[in-house]
Amino acid sequence: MSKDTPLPSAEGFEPRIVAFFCNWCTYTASDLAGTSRMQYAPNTRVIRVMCSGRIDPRFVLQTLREGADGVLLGGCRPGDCHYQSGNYKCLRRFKLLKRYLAQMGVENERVRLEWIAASEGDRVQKVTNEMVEQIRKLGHCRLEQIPRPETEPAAETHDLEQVGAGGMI
Amino acid sequence: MIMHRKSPEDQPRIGVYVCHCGVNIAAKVDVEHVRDFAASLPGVVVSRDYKFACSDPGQELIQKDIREHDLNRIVVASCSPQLHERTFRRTCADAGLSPFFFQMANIREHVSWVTVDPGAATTKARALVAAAVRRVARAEALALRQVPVRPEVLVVGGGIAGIHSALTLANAGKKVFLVEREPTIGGHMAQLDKTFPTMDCSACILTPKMSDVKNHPNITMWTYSEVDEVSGFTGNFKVKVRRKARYIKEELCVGCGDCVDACVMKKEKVQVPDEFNVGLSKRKAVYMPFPQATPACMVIDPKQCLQLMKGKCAQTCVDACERAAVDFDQTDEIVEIDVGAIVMATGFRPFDAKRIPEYGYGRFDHVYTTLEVERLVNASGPTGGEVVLRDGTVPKTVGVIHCVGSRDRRHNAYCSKVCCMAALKMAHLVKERTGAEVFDFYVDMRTPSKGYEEFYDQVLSEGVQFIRGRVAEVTDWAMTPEEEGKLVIRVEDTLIGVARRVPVDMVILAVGLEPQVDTAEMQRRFNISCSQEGFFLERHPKLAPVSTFTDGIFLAGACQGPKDIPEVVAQAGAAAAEALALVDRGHVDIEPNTAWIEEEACSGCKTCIPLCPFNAITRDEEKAIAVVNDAMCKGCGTCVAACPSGAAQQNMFTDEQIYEEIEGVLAYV
Amino acid sequence: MKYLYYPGCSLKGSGRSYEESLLASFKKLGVEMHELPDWNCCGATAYMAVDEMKAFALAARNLALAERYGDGEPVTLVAPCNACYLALMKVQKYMAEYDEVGRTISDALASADLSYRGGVRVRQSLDVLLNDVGLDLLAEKINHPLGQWKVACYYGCQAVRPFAPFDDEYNPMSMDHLMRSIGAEPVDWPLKARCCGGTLTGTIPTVGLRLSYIILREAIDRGANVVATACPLCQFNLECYQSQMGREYGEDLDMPIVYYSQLLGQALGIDDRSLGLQRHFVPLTAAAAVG
Amino acid sequence: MSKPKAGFYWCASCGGCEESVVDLAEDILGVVEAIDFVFFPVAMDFKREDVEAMEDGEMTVCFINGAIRSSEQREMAELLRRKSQVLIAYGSCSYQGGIPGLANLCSREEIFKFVYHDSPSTDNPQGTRPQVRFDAPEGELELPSLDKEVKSLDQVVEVDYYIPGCAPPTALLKAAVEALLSGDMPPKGSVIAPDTALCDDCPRIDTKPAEPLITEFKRPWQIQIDHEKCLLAQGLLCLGPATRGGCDHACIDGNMPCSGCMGPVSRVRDQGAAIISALGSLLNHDDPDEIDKALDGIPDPAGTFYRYGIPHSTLYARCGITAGNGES
Amino acid sequence: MAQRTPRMSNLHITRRIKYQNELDLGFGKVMTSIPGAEDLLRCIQCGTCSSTCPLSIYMDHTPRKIIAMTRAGFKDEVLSSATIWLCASCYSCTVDCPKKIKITDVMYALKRKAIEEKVWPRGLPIPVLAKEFFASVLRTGRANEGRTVAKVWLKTRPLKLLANMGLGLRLMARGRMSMKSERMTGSVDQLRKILDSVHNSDTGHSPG
Ligand SMILES: Cc1cc2nc3c(=O)[nH]c(=O)nc-3n(C[C@H](O)[C@H](O)[C@H](O)COP(=O)(O)OP(=O)(O)OC[C@H]3O[C@@H](n4cnc5c(N)ncnc54)[C@H](O)[C@@H]3O)c2cc1C
Ligand SMILES: Cc1cc2nc3c(=O)[nH]c(=O)nc-3n(C[C@H](O)[C@H](O)[C@H](O)COP(=O)(O)OP(=O)(O)OC[C@H]3O[C@@H](n4cnc5c(N)ncnc54)[C@H](O)[C@@H]3O)c2cc1C
Ligand code: SF4
Ligand code: SF4
Ligand code: SF4
Ligand code: SF4
Ligand code: SF4
Ligand code: SF4
Ligand code: SF4
Ligand code: SF4
Repeated sequence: MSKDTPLPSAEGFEPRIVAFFCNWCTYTASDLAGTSRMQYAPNTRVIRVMCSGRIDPRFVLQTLREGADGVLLGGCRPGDCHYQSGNYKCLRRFKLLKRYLAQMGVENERVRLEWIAASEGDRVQKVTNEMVEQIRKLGHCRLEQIPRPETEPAAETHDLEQVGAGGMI
Repeated sequence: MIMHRKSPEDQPRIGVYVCHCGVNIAAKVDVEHVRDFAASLPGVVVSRDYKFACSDPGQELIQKDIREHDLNRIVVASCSPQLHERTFRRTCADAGLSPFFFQMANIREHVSWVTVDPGAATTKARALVAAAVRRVARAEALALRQVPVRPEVLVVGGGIAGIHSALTLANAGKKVFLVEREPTIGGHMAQLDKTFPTMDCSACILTPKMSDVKNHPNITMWTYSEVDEVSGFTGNFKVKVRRKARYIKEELCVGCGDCVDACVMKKEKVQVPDEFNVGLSKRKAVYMPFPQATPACMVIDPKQCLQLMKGKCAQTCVDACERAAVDFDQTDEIVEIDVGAIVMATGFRPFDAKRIPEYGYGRFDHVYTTLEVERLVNASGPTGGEVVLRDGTVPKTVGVIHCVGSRDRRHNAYCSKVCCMAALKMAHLVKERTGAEVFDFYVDMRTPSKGYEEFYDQVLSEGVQFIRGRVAEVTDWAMTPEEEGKLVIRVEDTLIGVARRVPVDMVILAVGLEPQVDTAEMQRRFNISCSQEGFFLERHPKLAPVSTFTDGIFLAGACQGPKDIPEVVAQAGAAAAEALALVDRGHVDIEPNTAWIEEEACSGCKTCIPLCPFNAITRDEEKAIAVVNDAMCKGCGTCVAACPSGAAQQNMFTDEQIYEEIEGVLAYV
Repeated sequence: MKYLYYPGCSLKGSGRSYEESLLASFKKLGVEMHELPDWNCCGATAYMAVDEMKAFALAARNLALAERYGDGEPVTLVAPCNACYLALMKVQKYMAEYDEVGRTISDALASADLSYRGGVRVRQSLDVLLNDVGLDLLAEKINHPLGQWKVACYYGCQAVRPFAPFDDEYNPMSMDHLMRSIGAEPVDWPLKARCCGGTLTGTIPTVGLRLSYIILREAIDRGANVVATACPLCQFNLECYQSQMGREYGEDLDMPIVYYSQLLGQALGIDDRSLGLQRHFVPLTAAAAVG
Repeated sequence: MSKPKAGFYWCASCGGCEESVVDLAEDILGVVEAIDFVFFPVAMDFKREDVEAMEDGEMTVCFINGAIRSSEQREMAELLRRKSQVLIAYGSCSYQGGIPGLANLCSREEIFKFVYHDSPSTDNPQGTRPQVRFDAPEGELELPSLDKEVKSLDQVVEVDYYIPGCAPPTALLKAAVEALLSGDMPPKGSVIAPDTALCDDCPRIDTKPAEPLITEFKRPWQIQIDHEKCLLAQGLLCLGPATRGGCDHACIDGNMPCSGCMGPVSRVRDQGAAIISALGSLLNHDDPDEIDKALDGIPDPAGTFYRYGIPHSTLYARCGITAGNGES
Repeated sequence: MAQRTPRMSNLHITRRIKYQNELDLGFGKVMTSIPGAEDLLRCIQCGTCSSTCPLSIYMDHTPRKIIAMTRAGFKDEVLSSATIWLCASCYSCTVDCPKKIKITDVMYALKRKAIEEKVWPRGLPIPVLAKEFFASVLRTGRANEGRTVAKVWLKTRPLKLLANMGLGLRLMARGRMSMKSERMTGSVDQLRKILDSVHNSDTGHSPG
């Protein structure tokens, strides 16, 4: 267990993010980011699964429980799944999970699903940096502050089309 | 056979090898530190760093340790598993250890190459090593599955790449299916006039190969056909091919052309631009792309033929054909084939010069692309080999512009590799045919292959004027009387450092090479990847340049990236050899990362059954539980994640292994 | 249709007739234009050269005001002057793309209790006419088609470069379509978006004048009898220095340089005075008689 | 041979668990015959002092139902743990926090505020709140204090066995008592109930189609519920696939979907996540908007999927509470 | 111009060399930190910018050369070059550059650097114009073209002012120019605050 892991001090806080990437697209993309020497924040640790359909909500919860500050899920773009539709299954679970997480006070930015095609090394870079930046702002994931004031079960806004579009400002 | 064995009785004895990869890793990651850190992890018996783990001595070191220290688990922290997982698994297997007791930590692609700060890189590497060590402790002994491989090979695309691959395979005694979308094989090479650098006539070297394909007993050639669907996996692909209706019976047609003469579309204005001549001439509804087309068989264009569109035509073609080969009742036919390997040879598409409006293509009549001029200078082309402009005149001054659509971040950032040489070829040919003054506007001259620089040297000596500068604009805006009525090329002569305006009669745009329009669709259909610029992605640019990330599918020719004919042919040969190596062996080993269901734990809730994309899960009605057919399971793990009873499990990706990895990556401070 | 309108300094000064004719035409077309209250100078060209951040700040304040005006609703801010259009587009884009610009400008706005969150759509008036009002409606409202005009549509640089999403940066056509819809005949010419010299006419006149002259010359050579512009600076350069150009190049130049909106206004039956035509040096009417 | 001594105590509970003992009906006589109840505040007049007077480990077994939220409950749990050889968490509240555990979604202050001030039925003009100490004419009174959060029994003391259910099925109680008496107990930490999910013995399983069966979620009052057909297939949120069996499908027989009171099976770490995964996978929509629309039919996911187990859930367990020593 | 036969006497033979220590080698890199100039080092010297630029024919160094010189550290030559002041901000180069280098922004940045280092060509009214313009904006929130231009000429080339009087008067007569300033409807204080904030920020891209 990571219980012995000291929490980073508030200043100099470096988020710890665990990424679950599917083997075919997103993991390949992060390899491509590597072979293209795209530099990005060192805060993520990638766990490879064969398909985003393998990503069990329990992994996400366990990851947060073990002290991660963010979880990034990555799969093939809609229509590109190596196993046809694992990414859709992932998306549906994810949307439901996010509603629960919102109720538990886990900020929206902490758990993110991205479709990243094998050729999009630059998106691995962009998404990672963006997420690290966002979570740096949020600070450490302090679930120990539960119970929290009621949170509206925020509607999840992570749409297939919107993924990656990156809203303005 | 898969053994579902829980963790072995014996305690894990783990060996960890931290690779320097020369300086690729060691320059960023403190490998000694990671090595020492690994040594402190539970279960680790040996921990070493090594310069090149994948080298022979590196592998021998691991094997020696396995024997001497009785290691039963191996972790190599090095590059991506996509690259060397197989290498090290084999290392383990050769030392008598089940290859699945091996785990890789990716500290190169995911760490040293992407991290700025060495401290952070080392920390990240430690985390990944910790995770791998914890994960491997939970590894189980599994056996590879062996599946028989079908001996047939499918080649998709009948350009020079596909032709060469098909012939190589067929000559090795394998049955080949060659599927070509157009009515004839030949691809772009068939459209070329002469080929650099030797300037041999393209048709002369290509046509014999085309007829070899047609006549080879081992090759089934299907033109005017497309692959609709691919399923299965390496060694056992099932492919559905759509043979589009030609409306001509291929087995009867002898290509005599009587039907074409008879076709009612006599007037040019009802005819359509001829694809083969890049729109420089017109064709009727029934046509053959070019005289040497293979097969020498007509085709009727359903978007053009009056009978097919409106159901109303005198059908003069039918009457004209003595062999009664015209058949308006033909419909698309779907053929299913089984093949062991697939070679993709779908080629390229020339850059659409209209996308650079400042060059005036499509706006000014006398702006051409190199491909169009290939047809113009060709003796069997629309002008019988005369270089005459659209207004019938012979150009006296010609400008050739390089890098059209290439090396341009607004379009394609890459260099198209063949267009410098193609431009030089045009300069040479046009000068030779017309005696015109030729200006060649280049950015950098790229002539790096055998005989290419020599060709450049020759063109230089022929008196072509070379101006180093990328053209800003081709315009009809005249500043001087001499410019009136001409196309003016505005450019900076960068070697001299002044702006110039060069009036010419004809402009030739050396268009770049782009991925085929439907590459994304093909990528999906064949389940392979594309690189950033949209060409099919090879497994490794140097070490596996013809393999894809999908086992059993190989790449040949310009579909993988811009290249010229010598390179295309070399690659096509390589792809054929790889395919041959696969189908000739007769079987493939398949990773046993399949799912299985724990009988006692399954409640028979049926959640998993509809989720399997390959219908691998069925319900055993007697036991009222779900069962995975592991021959059909491809190991996506969707059912595993969804099972609300924890009854479905996946070999190599068990819940426990992933939980260990989660805890491992987080326990790094 | 309702828009927020940013006139910019020129449309209140040398370019008055642009404002007059544009607002009159829009009114006739049933489009409401509300002038952005309390707007300030956009900080265009000259200023960028001296202090870019301040130029950005000036432009951004207008966007902030517009966003606040919208009160949560999406706002479209119409900037008919090319320079203003570019300045507003540029700050919007750079705030989003460059952290440093975004941060500095946001802080500066915050110091005055303002903020800008990217909620304003900046558009050129040509874009609105073509794509919102639409040629169909125009065709309906035109009651005095202008058959006598052969128009050289002159867009200038900054309407189509480098940010404009509504037209081609090499061969823009929106004004050409507009002119055709009012019955005039646009001439096909290659210098539609070539630089008129901008402020160089004032600062380095030999060069500036020549640039303007080249444009005028080509328009004449291509058979135009009027030049329509979309930018007060272009209009000023081409018209007000015409006699100087004539002297310099020994030619009699007598080309009316008007705003496209003035021609549009005429076609909509608006009287010349309301379109500010009396403000021009080369009278439109005279040339028409000749043409 | 003297009869084994047993205790039965309630903490934060509704009384349903006691009812379940009464539900043993005539079997209760057998129990009473075999066991000597030495502490059973609901039924018999023993006092805390009586327990304190016992030797440590004097009771063979003690059943505790209800969750732990007050100082008194904690003290009693600790006391009873000392005095008994086998401690059994009885019922969902004791096992995983149960319905009282849902209070953990709000802060203590919010709860006070609502109960003593804001609730529509409250009439408390002085704004009085209960105090731990209170000076009454009779002298100083002391009340138990309310903990910051609700815990399951095993988050406070070590627990030997669990009997799940809200309330626990009598059959399980009977089986536990029999096992105790015969000395044939499963390994420590076990949940005394079958280890397959409810669908396993649900009478409706044959009517459950093997296809992505959910297009929208409905509440029971919104539809005319078919008595035969799988409830999930009717769009009702049946947690049966993720819930341990052993309840004899009582809710299903009552034409009500399973709400998950028996907790997850032993291999599942988190019941809520398991059902989120299963339901999410089976949702028959690919379009993000459609998915959202369907999910709007679950207004309170935390309360729905973790109705009986918030304190034991993976996420909540990071709140600094020990995870408990049980299976999950 | 007729070509004169060169004679030894009018052949200008000069020795030209640039020593490494005369360069500012980090100049190009420094410039890339300026928003818009980040891609400067990617230039492939293709010359598209120069050939599309309507002003390059007047420039002492073509835009391409300016990029090359900036990159190579020819800082003095670049900053004292007429080129940067001839750039009319037409953005042709920026949209045509195959490497997506925002040359116009680079030109702006170089102008600012030149002003900062006080090396702009003397007599060139541009910095004065900008200053006057700034003053006008600070006073009223808006620019008054007439006043600004008049003042600039007054300060730089009084004769020019006279020469252009006629034009000014004609414009005034047509209501296109006024010495009376347009003003913002609100107070300029808010605007001042904003500009002060930028002034005090540490962007390093404001010459201050
Ligand atoms: C103007 C020009 C001049 C050139 N001159 C020379 C030269 O002188 N010397 C030289 O060495 N190289 C030259 N080249 C390069 C040369 O043309 C290419 O290297 C070569 O043609 C590539 O061959 P290929 O088989 O990979 O692709 P292609 O020739 O493009 O063939 C691909 C084939 O696949 C078919 N196809 C595509 N998609 C599908 C599908 N989905 N299903 C079935 N079939 C499909 C296509 O119809 C086509 O027949 C020139 C290129 C150009 C543009
Ligand atoms: C300085 C330099 C840097 C380079 N960097 C790169 C790079 O970064 N990326 C890249 O892709 N390429 C690079 N290259 C090119 C690359 O090195 C070659 O493409 C590659 O090594 C060629 O491999 P080869 O097997 O054909 O020839 P070689 O590596 O030359 O191998 C030929 C072998 O044959 C043996 N041999 C020769 N004659 C006989 C004989 N008669 N009998 C038996 N054995 C014989 C030789 O001893 C030798 O071992 C670089 C080349 C140089 C010079
Ligand atoms: S390629 Fe991989 S294994 Fe080989 S040396 Fe490099 S990192 Fe090590
Ligand atoms: S279809 Fe008949 S007429 Fe036409 S080419 Fe074939 S054989 Fe000849
Ligand atoms: S090969 Fe030559 S013309 Fe083609 S992109 Fe490369 S440099 Fe340009
Ligand atoms: S792992 Fe994937 S392929 Fe295998 S049975 Fe499960 S769902 Fe089907
Ligand atoms: S989801 Fe799990 S419990 Fe349900 S049928 Fe499948 S394997 Fe059995
Ligand atoms: S989902 Fe519910 S109703 Fe359906 S079979 Fe399972 S337990 Fe029974
Ligand atoms: S156009 Fe761009 S790449 Fe070409 S010389 Fe100019 S700045 Fe360099
Ligand atoms: S922006 Fe400047 S440098 Fe670029 S083309 Fe225009 S005038 Fe020339």
